[in-house]
Amino acid sequence: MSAAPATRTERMIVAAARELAGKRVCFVGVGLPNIAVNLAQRTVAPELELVYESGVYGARPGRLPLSIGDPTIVTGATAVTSMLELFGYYLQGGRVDVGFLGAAQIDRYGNINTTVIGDYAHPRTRLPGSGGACEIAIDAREVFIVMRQSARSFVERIDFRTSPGNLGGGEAAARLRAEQGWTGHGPSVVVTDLGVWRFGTDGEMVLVSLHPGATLDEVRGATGWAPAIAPDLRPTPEPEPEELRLIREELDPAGLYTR
Amino acid sequence: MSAAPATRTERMIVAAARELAGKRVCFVGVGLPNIAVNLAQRTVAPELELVYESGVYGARPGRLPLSIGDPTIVTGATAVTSMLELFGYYLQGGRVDVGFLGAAQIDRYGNINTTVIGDYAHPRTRLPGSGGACEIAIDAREVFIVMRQSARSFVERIDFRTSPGNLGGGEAAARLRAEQGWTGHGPSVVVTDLGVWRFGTDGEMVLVSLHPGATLDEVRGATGWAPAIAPDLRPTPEPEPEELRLIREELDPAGLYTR
Amino acid sequence: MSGSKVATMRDAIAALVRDGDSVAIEGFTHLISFAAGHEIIRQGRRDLTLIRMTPDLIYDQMVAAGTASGLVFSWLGNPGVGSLHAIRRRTEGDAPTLALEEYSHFGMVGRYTAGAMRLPFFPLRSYFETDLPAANPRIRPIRSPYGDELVYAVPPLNPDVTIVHAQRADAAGNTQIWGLLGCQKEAAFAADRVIVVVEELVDEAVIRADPNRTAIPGVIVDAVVVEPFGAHPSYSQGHYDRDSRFYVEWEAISRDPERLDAWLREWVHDLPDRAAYREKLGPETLARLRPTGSAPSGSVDYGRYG
Amino acid sequence: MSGSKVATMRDAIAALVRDGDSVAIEGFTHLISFAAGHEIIRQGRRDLTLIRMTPDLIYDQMVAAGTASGLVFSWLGNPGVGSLHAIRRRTEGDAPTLALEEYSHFGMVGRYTAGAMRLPFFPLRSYFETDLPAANPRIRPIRSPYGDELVYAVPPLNPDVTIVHAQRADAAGNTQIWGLLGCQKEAAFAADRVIVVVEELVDEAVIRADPNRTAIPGVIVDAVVVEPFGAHPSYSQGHYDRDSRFYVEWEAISRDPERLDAWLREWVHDLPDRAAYREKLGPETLARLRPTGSAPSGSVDYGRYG
Repeated sequence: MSAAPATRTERMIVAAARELAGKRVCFVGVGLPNIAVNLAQRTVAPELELVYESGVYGARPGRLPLSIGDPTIVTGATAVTSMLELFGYYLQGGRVDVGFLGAAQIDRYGNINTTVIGDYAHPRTRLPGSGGACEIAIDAREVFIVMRQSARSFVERIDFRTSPGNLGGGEAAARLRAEQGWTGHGPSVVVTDLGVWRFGTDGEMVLVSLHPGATLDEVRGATGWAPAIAPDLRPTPEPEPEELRLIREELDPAGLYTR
Repeated sequence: MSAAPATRTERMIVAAARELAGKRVCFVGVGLPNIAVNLAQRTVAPELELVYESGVYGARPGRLPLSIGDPTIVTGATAVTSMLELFGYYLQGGRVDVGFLGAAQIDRYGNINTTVIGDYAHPRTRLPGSGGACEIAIDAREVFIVMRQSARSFVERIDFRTSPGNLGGGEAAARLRAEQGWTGHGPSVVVTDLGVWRFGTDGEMVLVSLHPGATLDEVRGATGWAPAIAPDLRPTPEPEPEELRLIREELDPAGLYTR
Repeated sequence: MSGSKVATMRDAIAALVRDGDSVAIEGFTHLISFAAGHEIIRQGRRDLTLIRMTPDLIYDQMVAAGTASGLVFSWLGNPGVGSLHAIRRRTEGDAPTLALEEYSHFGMVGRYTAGAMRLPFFPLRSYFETDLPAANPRIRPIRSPYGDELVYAVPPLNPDVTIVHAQRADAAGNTQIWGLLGCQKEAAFAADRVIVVVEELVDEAVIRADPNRTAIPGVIVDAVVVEPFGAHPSYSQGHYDRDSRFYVEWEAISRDPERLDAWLREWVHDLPDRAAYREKLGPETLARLRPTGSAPSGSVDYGRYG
Repeated sequence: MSGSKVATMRDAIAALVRDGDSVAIEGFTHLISFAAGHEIIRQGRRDLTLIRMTPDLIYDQMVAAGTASGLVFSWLGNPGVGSLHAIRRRTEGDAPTLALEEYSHFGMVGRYTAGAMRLPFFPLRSYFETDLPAANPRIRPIRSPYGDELVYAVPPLNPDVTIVHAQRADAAGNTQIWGLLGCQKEAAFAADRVIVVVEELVDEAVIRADPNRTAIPGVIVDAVVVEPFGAHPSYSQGHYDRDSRFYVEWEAISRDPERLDAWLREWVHDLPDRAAYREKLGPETLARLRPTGSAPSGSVDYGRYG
């Protein structure tokens, strides 16, 4: 019965799920965030309500959906509405506590690019674009970012700002958000396959815990700037056997996202 | 089997109903317009779709509703929507051919007051206000007005302009409507208990037919300005026995509106 | 999902409606919570700003009972019948004592929508060439950033409390409505506090069986009050008819201040709650208002997936 | 009520979609009319501006087939899988040949809504401090007439043609949808012409039994096409599942232009119509996509009145 040790991706999912303890309404993205949110609902956040930008509130997916518009998130949900109402009344209306975002590029202030690599008019790589990300970054009370970390994704300067984070610094961002009446307070945590980052009052991300097996050198090599490290840096707590069992047996038995 | 002769109110309803020949989508007000529209659907306009500002499209009322929010207009309707969609997508979206309005006061240009008699801040009589009338006057492709006529209701100057008609004249009104992108072309007919009025290119109403039994002197006494009379003024055609039967036996058997 | 929000009307009003609040009891003809209005009168709330597209009899009663200092509305009358005389008495003549803030229907809908969406304004093609913007300076012109076109704007409306009657909800406040939907969803999302009053309390599974029917999610609801017949003389589609006879009778009651006071005493102050009102209405009235038959929607299949 | 609008897909596309048109085939994941897209490819339409929040595989196919010169969208990908490589090939590098006009999801929804409501713009709290307004100058700041607050505006979107797949409609085009509603209603009301494609043609009485379920009224519909399984590999809630396996397979097909061409030949050009596509899919695929059970909504009672 001794389980295989946790992979880095599993550590990332478990760490992200634990961040949801006590949260109420969560805007779910597909893929890794979806697994993290479903894990949280089965462990640290049984009261969590799942919102999907496709128009679903209070989803009870019977299987892991491949897309955020899968029929399994509809059947048995509390409410299914038009996207005008979902984005207008639920998200912009300020009813979402946590929004999950992924990123192709992120900078030290949590600003995110999911639009292009290279020049906008003549891109090297055309990425999907905003979708609802730009609105989630502005309207969700706080934003959790989940992504794999590398020197190509953690960059000094993002090629395009799709979703605002702490802009050019914490104070200016807080002032702007207040002035312009944003509901959101911006990014509060970035969970990667190497560790967990939080944001200081200067708006810059700080590594607060390191996954067992990862090293600070590895983190520095996978970060496009000189990263701030918390003086009380700790190892990320190990996943519980039950968390691993849920991921492996219930949430992603095919290992589509977690291997 | 010889029926009682038509009353003036019945003549008004029949004349209004006949105006709907060939029309497709009609925004129904309660009371007299409602009877006229239902009569038209049973006679000259079998294709007529009834829209109620309460959110109903394609109503099939099983009885005459006292209010425009009666449950009988809901059961069996084609669509029932929120008022945001009804006013936004159906009315402002330009999908309504004819809007029916009543009035407490009307001027020669078809401008309508349903707000106050006297000064706005200290009114002699507080009337209901706009409801949807202001939007109907602007957005319905054409507007039919049905009202009883008297020197107190057909006035030189209305106390408050709730719903725009031909403003200060036909040309200026047409220019403004085009410039500001109104869907509506304004009032096209006023049907009263004395006769039927249409609008000339100068935007002023002209009496084009006189109900049998009414006289021109009576019309002049019940009009607060020197009314324009069409050179080819004709008597309003008599109601058909079937029209009277429908009103008396099916649409208003209690005579709530028609006596 | 979460704990029960079911409360008595007395407790819900006591906890959630305060003197000086702005209160929207919404529902266009359909599903007007007379039960909540009467409890507010009984608890003697004062200085309320009453918000409704169509104030209807309930606000005529609440104004007559002295609960209100202001009214935000778009159509002021007894639909198809006549006037709201208690309100007229406080708004006509030289010294009106009720502050009126007046829009059109689409203007009110736009205000709730802006409130629900946290927009600073809602644009609409209305008010052109009317006296309404002069009468209400909160109706303002706005230029389009495309081609300079002019439309009008109305400001967001965020009631302190919105009260909605509905056919059914679960204990967490997930609420379903059929028939006329009015602007209840917008008014609820725009509000700081929400009370839902229902004909029937149902299991969560009933709601989850038809998620497209859900108008208001429990997450924005503060209290669920179960009050069958709580909308009378308004109605609940499928449960009972609008009591049009009472709307006609109100014309004479409302016209005479003494009769109106007597009516309030008999039907509101002297009754402890809605159950007593229902009993006083009597079985004949309840029977008279029963629908003449059923008209089932039919069932659609959402399908199981996984 | 009025005459039948039922047509074959071939006739509907021939009559209503013209070279140079802007065309919105909407449906968020759910109810995407692949059947209509394939018929547009077969009929060789050119120079279309394709509009969709999420272009999905259908626009990757239509772009690969040479029907399009522009794309208006908010999220460009194969959801949960990867990229739309045909579109990427025409948008990356030094000489892109497909004009992109890019918004966020709420921006696209706002554009359709402004189009449906004939508003000159729709305001939203988005785009603050992003590079999107610089990338797309049609996203413009606008000041509130109340307190000077700044928000952003998007312009109305009025497609020449909107095509919507739905569970059912009557012959007059009155259309009902359950499950994800996306922005189909807004896209349909915003359009000049509307084609509805349905799983089932039903009697008018079925629609009228549940008027709250109606998404699109017949009065704005030009043609009704009956095409069971017409949304595959997208899905129809209650009828069949999303073919996620095909979405995964598309990644490799789309990546290789020759394979993609072969796929288009085999599954679009060489088939006369959707019936042939259904047959070619075969009973095993249809069986694999059947829901695992039924999940009935239950019926509500509207009541008879008079």
